[in-house]
Amino acid sequence: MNLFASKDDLIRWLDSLLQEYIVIAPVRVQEQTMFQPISKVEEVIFDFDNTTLSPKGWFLPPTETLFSVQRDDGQVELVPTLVEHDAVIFGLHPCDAKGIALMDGPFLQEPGDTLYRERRSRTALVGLACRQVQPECFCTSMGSAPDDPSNVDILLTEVEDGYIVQAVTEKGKALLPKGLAEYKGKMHPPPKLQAVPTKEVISAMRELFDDPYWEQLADRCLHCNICAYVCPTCYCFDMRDYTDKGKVERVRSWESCQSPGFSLTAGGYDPRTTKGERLRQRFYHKFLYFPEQFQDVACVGCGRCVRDCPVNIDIREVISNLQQVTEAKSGS
Amino acid sequence: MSVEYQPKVIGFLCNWCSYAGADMAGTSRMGYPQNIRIIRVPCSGRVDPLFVVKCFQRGADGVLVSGCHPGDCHYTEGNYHTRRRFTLLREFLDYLGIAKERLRVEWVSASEGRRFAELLSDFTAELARLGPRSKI
Amino acid sequence: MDMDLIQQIRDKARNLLEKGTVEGVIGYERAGDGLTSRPLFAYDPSATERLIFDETCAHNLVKYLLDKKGKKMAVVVKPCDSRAINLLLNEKQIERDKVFIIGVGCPGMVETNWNHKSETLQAKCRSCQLSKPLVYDFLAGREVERQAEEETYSDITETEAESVATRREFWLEQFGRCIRCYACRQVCPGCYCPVCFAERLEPLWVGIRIAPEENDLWHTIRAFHLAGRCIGCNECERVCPVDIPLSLLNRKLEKDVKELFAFEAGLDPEEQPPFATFKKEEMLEFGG
Amino acid sequence: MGLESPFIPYLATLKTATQLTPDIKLLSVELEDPDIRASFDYKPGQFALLSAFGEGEAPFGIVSLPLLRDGLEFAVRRIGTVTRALHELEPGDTLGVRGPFGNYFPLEDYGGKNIIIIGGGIGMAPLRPVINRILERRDNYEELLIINGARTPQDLVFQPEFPTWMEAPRTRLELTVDKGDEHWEGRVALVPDVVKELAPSPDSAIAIICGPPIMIRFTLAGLRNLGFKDNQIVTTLEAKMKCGLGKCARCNIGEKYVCQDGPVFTLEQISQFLEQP
Repeated sequence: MNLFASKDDLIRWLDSLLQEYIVIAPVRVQEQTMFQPISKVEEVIFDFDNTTLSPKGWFLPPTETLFSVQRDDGQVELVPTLVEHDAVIFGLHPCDAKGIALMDGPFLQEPGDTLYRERRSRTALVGLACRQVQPECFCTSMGSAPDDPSNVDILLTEVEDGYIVQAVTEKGKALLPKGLAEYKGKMHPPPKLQAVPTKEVISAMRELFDDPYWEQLADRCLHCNICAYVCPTCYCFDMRDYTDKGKVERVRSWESCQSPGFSLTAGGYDPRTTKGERLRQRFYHKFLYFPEQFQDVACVGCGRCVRDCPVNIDIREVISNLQQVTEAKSGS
Repeated sequence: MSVEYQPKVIGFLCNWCSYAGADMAGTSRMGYPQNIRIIRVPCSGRVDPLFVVKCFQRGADGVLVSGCHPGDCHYTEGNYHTRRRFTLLREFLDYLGIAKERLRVEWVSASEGRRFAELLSDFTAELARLGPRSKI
Repeated sequence: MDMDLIQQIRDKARNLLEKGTVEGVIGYERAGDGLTSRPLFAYDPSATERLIFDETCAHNLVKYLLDKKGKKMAVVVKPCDSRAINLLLNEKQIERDKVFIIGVGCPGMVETNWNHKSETLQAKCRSCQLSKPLVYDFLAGREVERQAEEETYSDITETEAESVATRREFWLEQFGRCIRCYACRQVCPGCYCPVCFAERLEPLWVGIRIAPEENDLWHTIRAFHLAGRCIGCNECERVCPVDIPLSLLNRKLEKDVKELFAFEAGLDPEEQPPFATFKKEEMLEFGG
Repeated sequence: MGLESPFIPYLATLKTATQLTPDIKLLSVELEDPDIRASFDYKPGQFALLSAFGEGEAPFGIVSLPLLRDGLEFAVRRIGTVTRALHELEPGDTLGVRGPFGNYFPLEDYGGKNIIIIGGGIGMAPLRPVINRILERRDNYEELLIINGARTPQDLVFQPEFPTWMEAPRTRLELTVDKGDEHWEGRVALVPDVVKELAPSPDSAIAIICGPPIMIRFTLAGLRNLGFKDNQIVTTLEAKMKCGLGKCARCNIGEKYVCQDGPVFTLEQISQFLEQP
């Protein structure tokens, strides 16, 4: 049963959530839209294109302390970081919710990542269906949809005078305020998106590994980390100790396969030395290695990398180029 | 209860003149503020601006770079490069919000023990007047 | 679009490839959005038909010459980008006889994002005084009469007029947004150290934390390493995904270097850069 | 609350540090918690991540055998920041251990076979427990040939053990160096050349090799020339590893995660990887 909340209902509800939870919601920061913990409901923006960074940072922060090292009289104690608060992420689009579901693959597989798992189980996801899509969006080609409720606890869909409220999970039901009326209006069809071929190409990935295409594509690649850091599913990280004024912490931070030194060992050995090999890793991890391990492609079609790549390496174009290469190969 | 604020100073002193000058200040018991941690470098020209920025990042209140007087460099011209580099760096750090008074570049010869002691007292007093740096 | 200019670029590029004068041509093609542009590497004469040039071709293609060392390449160069050629010649990073420079007369670049093109000229173009590239082997199009505003550095002087504390707060807020994607470094024609200080582990300069205090060190040193070397293409600011105003750093140094040393990077490949030289009788007020 | 974080190492004490070569130390490490010490079981070829607190973590093959309960041993070559910090530890100091991780050499499957062990430099480290396990169960295996190479005589890693290895039944230890010194009377030759010269037979044999990439490349070619099939050649891969848990994706090569799927692979398996290490 779908419920209905007026905009006032929604704001009152958010306000009440703020009393009990950390609420992470899209806010404006300078020219950016970011998911950030809010202190009051007025900060929240409801109408936005995909945020600059995806909400993955709540579960895998750009930087976090895994544990700190305390020394007392020669005795060493390792003090783990604890997750202390329940949280609600409000307003995430279905593609971003799918991104989180995909990250569950590596982080919840045994041995589970304790911090990730704690945050995941103590965070409720309140999704916001997309009434509009952007030219860079292609979620429907990646197994999601602008109105996909499958990876959130509650899905909100904006209608003329308020929001349709779908409680998807028990966790979502428990979070909702009492007394919302049933929604009896009509459902709006989700906006349409252009299709990007995916499945056919994925099956051909193995044959394309040594294709000169990768070096050609990498010619213009700058090997910055923008695509990986804006991506809702890129999850590579680095770990090192951080010391400051005698305080020692083991820290992990985002890292990307495009970085120099990503696969370089201390002994000086690096399996990937050319630009093409580095760039290829990004696409193979998304479209071959990840699916082999977790049965789904590591792309949700949010379009952030398309939007932000300084040299227009467009993942959709890569997929269709690969399709052309495959066809040319099978044709010859 | 008020603990008197003690600014933390890092001093990069060239081996040939300024380090010897500091040494002289010490051995002749001229007495200078103990807030300084001295790092001996072969030449003031060895001091990479990165060293200075890193000191500030890790909580130094002031940084002193000191070498031979222009014309007296053991390597002939190292300190002329120092002069150019740090003239620009002081401006730049000031622009980034680290007051230029916190970075001093001084020429101190091996015989200027007294001058070293005096300028350090002066520097420390100035830093005390500026007060602790705001977080980072 | 100036089709005449584009045809000249295409003809020249085709000619160079057909004759084998160069192995490849680095130019611009239309981006996937059908509106903006992106770098194109043409190795086959047929690919030269994709070359374009218009007010969206902001990328400084000179950076790519560093990836193609040892190969003879042609590159499409705007007047501002030509300063990067001079910089890299001065620093012995490229060889003049390995580069064929297709210079272009430039109408100025507009602000663009993927699938968005504004009418607004980029700030660097509003004060650009160059009517044609400083160095080229072939000039496509015409010299452009410039009615440039004078570079007054008004935004810099405004920042300078603030208090030290206000500036500190401002910059920490800006650097606090940084996600250390290093796009500013990767796009910069002056950033080519084999191992960047930011990646160096011994000694370790930039800590692993992506946090304001580490980002602050990164941005301070990134900018300062380019003091007297930044040629003002402003690509770093254009590519920054979180809009950190990097030109406020680069142009502050540009302004000070001009005032202190009467030097501008990339104007003359033979001129000694400010940190490679000195005058004995200068800055005598400095130090004791 | 959930289980202990898999990122938190066990605390351990450095018992002894023995200089094996000018840049390699043998660290003998004891886990502090007696229960964990008793349950910390591993096999030759598995690795652990050692923490030098203040620097970070790095992966090392465990070079001891589990039955020797007096400690875990690691051969650490000073090569970067973590290994420098590990070298600077003194007996009694605390370090961290996470593991054991990865797969191992399936020595049970090699019963009744001739074993050829080929190691170069620090590459001998993961092979040491293999040799000692074979010697411990000597009757299970046929001939054992060990070819151990290093740059110079003083870079040969496990010298104190050479007499034991040489005196073991049906065991031959062949040492070689790239460059001798005034005391060296042995071979001066590259490992691949020694393999060629000794020409071990591929019949009912398994070759286990580890060493620098260039040595591996030429040794593989030599073994193939002698008629070794790819499934008779086993190696342990070096890859960038950070988490050891198959999460950080640093050691991802092709469809494999070296920290979980490896580090031990046959050449046959490696040749089927999409991306070649």
